[in-house]
Amino acid sequence: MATHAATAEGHATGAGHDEHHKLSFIRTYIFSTDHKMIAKQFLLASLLFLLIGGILAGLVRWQLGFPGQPIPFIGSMFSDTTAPGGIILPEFYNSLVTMHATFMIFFAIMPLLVGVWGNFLIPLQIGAPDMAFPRLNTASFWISVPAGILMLASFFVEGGAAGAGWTSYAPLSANPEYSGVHMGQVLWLVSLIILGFSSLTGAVNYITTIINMRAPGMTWFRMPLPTWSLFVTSWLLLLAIPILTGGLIMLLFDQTIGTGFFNPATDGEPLLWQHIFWYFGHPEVYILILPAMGLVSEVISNRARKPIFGYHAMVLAIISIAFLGWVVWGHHMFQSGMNPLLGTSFMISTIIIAVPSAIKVFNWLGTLWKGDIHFDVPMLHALAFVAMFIIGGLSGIFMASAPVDIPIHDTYFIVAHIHYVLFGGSLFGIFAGITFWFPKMFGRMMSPKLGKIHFWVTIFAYNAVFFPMHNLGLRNHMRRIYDPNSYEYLQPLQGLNTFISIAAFILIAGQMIFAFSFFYSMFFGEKAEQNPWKSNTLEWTAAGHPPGHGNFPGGTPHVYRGPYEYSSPESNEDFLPQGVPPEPVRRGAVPREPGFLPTGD
Amino acid sequence: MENWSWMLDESASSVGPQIDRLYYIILVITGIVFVATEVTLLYFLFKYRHREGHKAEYIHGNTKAEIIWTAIPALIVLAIALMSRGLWAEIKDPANVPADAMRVMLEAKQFEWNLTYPGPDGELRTGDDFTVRNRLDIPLDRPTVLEMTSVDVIHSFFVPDFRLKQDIVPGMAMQMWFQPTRAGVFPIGCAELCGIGHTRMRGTLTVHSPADYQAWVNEQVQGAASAAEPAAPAPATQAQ
Amino acid sequence: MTTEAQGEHHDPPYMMIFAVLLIMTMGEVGFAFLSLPKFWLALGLCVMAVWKALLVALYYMHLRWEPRRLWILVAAPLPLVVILITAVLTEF
Amino acid sequence: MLGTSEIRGLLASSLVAVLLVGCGGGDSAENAPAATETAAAPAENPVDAATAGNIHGTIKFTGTAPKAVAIDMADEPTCQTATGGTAVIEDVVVGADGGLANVFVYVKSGIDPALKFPVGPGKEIDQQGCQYHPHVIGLQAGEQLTVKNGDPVLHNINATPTTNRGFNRSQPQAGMTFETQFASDEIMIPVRCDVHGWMSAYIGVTSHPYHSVTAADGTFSLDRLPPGTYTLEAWHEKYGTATQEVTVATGQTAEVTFEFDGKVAAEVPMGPVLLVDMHNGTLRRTTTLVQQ
Amino acid sequence: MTSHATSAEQNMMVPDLTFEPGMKVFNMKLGMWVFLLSEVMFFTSLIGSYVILRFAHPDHFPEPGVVLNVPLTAFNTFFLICSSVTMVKAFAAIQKGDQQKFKLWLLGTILIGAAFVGIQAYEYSLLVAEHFGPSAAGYAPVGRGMEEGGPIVGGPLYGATFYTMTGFHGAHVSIGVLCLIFVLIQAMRGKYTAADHRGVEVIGLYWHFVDLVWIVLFTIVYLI
Repeated sequence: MATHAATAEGHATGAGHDEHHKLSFIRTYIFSTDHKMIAKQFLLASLLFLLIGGILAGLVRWQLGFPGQPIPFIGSMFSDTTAPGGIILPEFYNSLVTMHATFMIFFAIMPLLVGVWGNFLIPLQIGAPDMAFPRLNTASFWISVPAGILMLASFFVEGGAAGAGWTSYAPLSANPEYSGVHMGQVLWLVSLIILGFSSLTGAVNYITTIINMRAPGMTWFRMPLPTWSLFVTSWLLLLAIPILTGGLIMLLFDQTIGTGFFNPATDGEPLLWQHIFWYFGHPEVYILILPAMGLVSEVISNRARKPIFGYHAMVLAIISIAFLGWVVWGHHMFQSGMNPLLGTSFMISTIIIAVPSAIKVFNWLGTLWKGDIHFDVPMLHALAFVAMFIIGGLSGIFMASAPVDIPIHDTYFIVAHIHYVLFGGSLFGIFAGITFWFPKMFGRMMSPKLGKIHFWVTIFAYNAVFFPMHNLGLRNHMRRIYDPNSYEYLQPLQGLNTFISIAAFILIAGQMIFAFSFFYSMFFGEKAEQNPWKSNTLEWTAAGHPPGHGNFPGGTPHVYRGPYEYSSPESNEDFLPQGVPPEPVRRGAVPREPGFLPTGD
Repeated sequence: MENWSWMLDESASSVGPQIDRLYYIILVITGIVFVATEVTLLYFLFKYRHREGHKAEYIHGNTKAEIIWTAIPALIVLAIALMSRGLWAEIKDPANVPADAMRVMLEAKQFEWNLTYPGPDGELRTGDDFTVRNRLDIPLDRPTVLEMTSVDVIHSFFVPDFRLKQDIVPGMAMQMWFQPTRAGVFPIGCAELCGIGHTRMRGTLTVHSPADYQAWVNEQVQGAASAAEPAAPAPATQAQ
Repeated sequence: MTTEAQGEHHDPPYMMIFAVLLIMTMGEVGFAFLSLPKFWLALGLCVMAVWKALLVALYYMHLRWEPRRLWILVAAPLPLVVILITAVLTEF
Repeated sequence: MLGTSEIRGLLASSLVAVLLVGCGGGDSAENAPAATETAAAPAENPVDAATAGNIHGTIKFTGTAPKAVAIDMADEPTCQTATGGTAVIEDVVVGADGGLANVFVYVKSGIDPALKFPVGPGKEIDQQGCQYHPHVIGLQAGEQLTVKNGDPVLHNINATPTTNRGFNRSQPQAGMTFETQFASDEIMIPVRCDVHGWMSAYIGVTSHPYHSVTAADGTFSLDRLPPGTYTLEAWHEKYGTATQEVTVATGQTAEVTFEFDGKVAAEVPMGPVLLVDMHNGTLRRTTTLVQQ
Repeated sequence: MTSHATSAEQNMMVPDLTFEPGMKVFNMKLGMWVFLLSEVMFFTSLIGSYVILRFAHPDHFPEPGVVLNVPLTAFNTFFLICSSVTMVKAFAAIQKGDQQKFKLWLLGTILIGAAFVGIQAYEYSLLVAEHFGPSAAGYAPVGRGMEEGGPIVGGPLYGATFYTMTGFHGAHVSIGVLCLIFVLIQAMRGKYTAADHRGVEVIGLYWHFVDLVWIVLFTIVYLI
């Protein structure tokens, strides 16, 4: 036992301690092996892609809000094959829709949640000096860079970017004759295959680190919830991404060397692609929400100065969501011609997944109950997450019921639902995370004033954009149609579409406040104290903002209690960090009401 | 907003009212949950906002509460699932396709719906079949079965007023049946992205009274017959 | 508990496993060309393949001597594999 | 902490990337080489007008013409109104005196390859009333083709050549145009609108200016040929091709008559067309190549 | 798990434990196992597609031995199993600190692995010469194979799935050979000792996994 522990330590900490001396610029900022720097690289890169995705969304909304009118200001910059004179062509519109989703899902939300917080928080929260494989971690970021470049480049190749939807249903995506896009689709596929490697290396790293490198005393049930959710998310990544990679490779072969996996002309099965895609795609949905849930749990518990309500239930809910997430993929395919009996089993498993989600919401409410709620910017975003996730979760029940899914499938109801989960959920979670851990990342506080303006603009504009989409869906407005006015019954909805578009432009403009605040605070923000949020978790005990290579210069910290001991009677203050040893003489037993689950000790 | 409503438009097919009923049940349940949770959230935010000298209570959880709020949602969603299950089977189970239905062949291609009707003999795949483009005309008195195929990509046949939607996968023969409940003209759309012309892949579904339907068939058959026999070119062909 | 330490005590029967794998491979090839119904042929071959794969995992990959936790970890994706293939197979 | 210089670099590069995406990219560069090629072509006709002769001719239709098939434009009311509901499929258009219209006639061989002709002034194909005008069009390699949408509805124009580079572009609004050209000769390039299944047109590309499309009365003319013997070919989308030898004497006009008897050709040289076999619902990809 | 087993006091009593006991195997090995799990899913997506396509279109897939050369591949399978044995032998040798034997067995593994790839490439070249390729273009009437005397039996899905699965397996073997060469170079420099030979164990895991995949592939592609 002792030998093994020594080897493990020697291996893991070796990378950290040996490099304490001054490193060159390139090793510090570009090819750094420091997990905190890699997190920042992911942060900047994915915020850039978030912006690009937002611009694409703006163009989509322009076409829907003002169909057939030239794009103002920048309209003349477009080429003849995309938007001659600023008038968006249908093929370009298809590319816009596809690439908006692709950038947002694969290049913005996923790295923002997993790449940024997985890298930044995991070692700090579990008390590890760095990741288990620091160099693999560097590779994880730098593999994703060419993927992003290829995806961007696909706008400039002949035929334009991929235009078969982010789901790339074959055979539209398998045969250039059907979509008019060949090179763009090939680049889309290659880029996602490469990006898969990046996610995979990240997942291997996170899982190994969390399993093997927790500080003494950091037992499974003393792990902070962001780490827990990232651990579970990593498993989803690890096991879902390769499935997609396999499918992408087959689709790539269909597109390039003429195999016929998904091409009915050669007896291939288009439905097989859908199964493979959604077998990845559904866990992917949870990849995009679970880390945000973890971040939000941390912020809510901290800002309500109260232990998280039902810590064990929260962990179990995360795990059961992940497990159930593997058996529900078919609910994306109710109307696809899938075997109806298979549909029934998928419907039941899907509808059951509402339960752990409900548990999480109730536990957040329970955490707020009798709390001492501080409305700081991270807390506002976290509360918005809860409020919006309720809407997104409830609208999901409509689709889970297969018969009700018939009229609303592939309409704007779905668009509303996914944006309530992905924007209202993930993105508010990300904002909560960035504003909460910004002091740890950059040593300065983000401006609370700008943060609040940004928050209120965002929450109002966001609801003005996406809530009416439910109504569009109920009025049978199909998704991904270029010109709703070509259907007579959709013409009365044009006013609503225009309203949504204007709100969307306000929403996008509102994000510029965040961008400004982010970069301004990075250089000119108020200097942050050691533990500005009076948090319990280990990252705030590490000296330095951010801590240097090796994270915990005083040696690996020891952990004595759970992460959410706020307002504990054991402490005179309203928080009790995980790493503070218990006083030699206890203050007496902690009073507990009967029936309360003990947590964290 | 004048078009705002949580209500669905009136349905025109036999399964419509059942789907709508399920929709309204879910709408009421989720509506109650929505209001209850959001109001609780806002109430807590107001009640337990930070005040000087106030300290949060040290509560880790409550097993009883956890069990209650696990069990109740579980029972509700299971009830929804069970209700949905029966209706789903009724709509989609191939065994439930009515035997006396009129059968129409639908062939989807980029970007049109081609519908082949049984001619006067009432049988498909016989010499008197006729094909029309983007028009589905059916009689009111009997169910219709669509035998659907696609020749290129996946299309989705969508009739909002009938609560009908079915993807048509190339290489697969798909069936869908429905029974109209009132006469009228209804829009048909394509709900699955199918390429450049996706937005214009539409048609109309006309439900005739039985007599009108017969008249329409006769009109179509005569038109097809006269088109088939060679004749002198009409003067209009010189339009160049 | 480490494998390094374990290796001293157990000397895994590498050559014996090799012989078993070899014989089973020959058996498989022979079995494949028997005139049995396709179903039994496929079933028999699958059982043999899974058995061989298990032998490799247990002995050559030393899973037999690993802690129980690693077993659980390694078994994690197997249900997912089964779910995917069986569910999609019912489709066709 | 990030270095200031690094952040500046990141910001600058992000801005550039955003602007690039904003532009939406495209293949404006792709047209450039073709344009220079056009410019390099000689401005003057190398054929001596004093000695040149002409070919005039008629395509006669001797069989019984099939009755024109009316197009049901009910789901495109704009076109329905524009055509007054009288639009028909233009595959066989026979004039009052038996002339066959929409036949592409061109000199297949006999032109001295050393002659370099100036590129023609360009032609236009208009989508009007959900039909192509003209239905058959002749172009010289490198000659500019202007594609225009005269309808206030969405059209896409999908050309599927075999040797040339095809295009599939949509034009959602009335008055939209774009220019394109074909680099090498090809008989014939089919053109379809995917949104309106009945719309079709054909483009013939030759490396010289000696091509013509018959008018409603079946007549055509090829002017200013150097004296010599030529192989003339007439192409019809349904009846296939017919060839004749013609000798043009100095300063003379040769008269030619082709006859089509109404027998549908087994093979018509044209690029790939996606056809739907209405009877068994399978997709057939026809590629009948030019036999040269 | 260990949530109740360790109290704060107990933790302070065992100060030599630098990390909470997670998997009780070293990081690299755990990482490799975790990575192999993702490989399981990758091959599942390829093999699963094959199983499903074959189940849906049995007429595309000829009887064993009709198109593919079973004896040649059986011989190749024997090779790969041999390479697994040499790999464990190398591992056993370095466990005992026998550097000479370790390097020899390692070299043997590399040679046999390379031979496997070589034989597979040879097999491909034979098949391509018989016009059995991955593309659907070589098959005349869809689903029926070439009836006009061509050597291809079965449908286009056969070639597509065959080349994709065996090709990606071959790529894995090739990567394994490259890694083994790297390990051999490290071994020449004396990096591995009886006390610390983690690299050998980890690359061994990968190598055996590739062998394991081939066992499954050989059965379902060549024999069923």
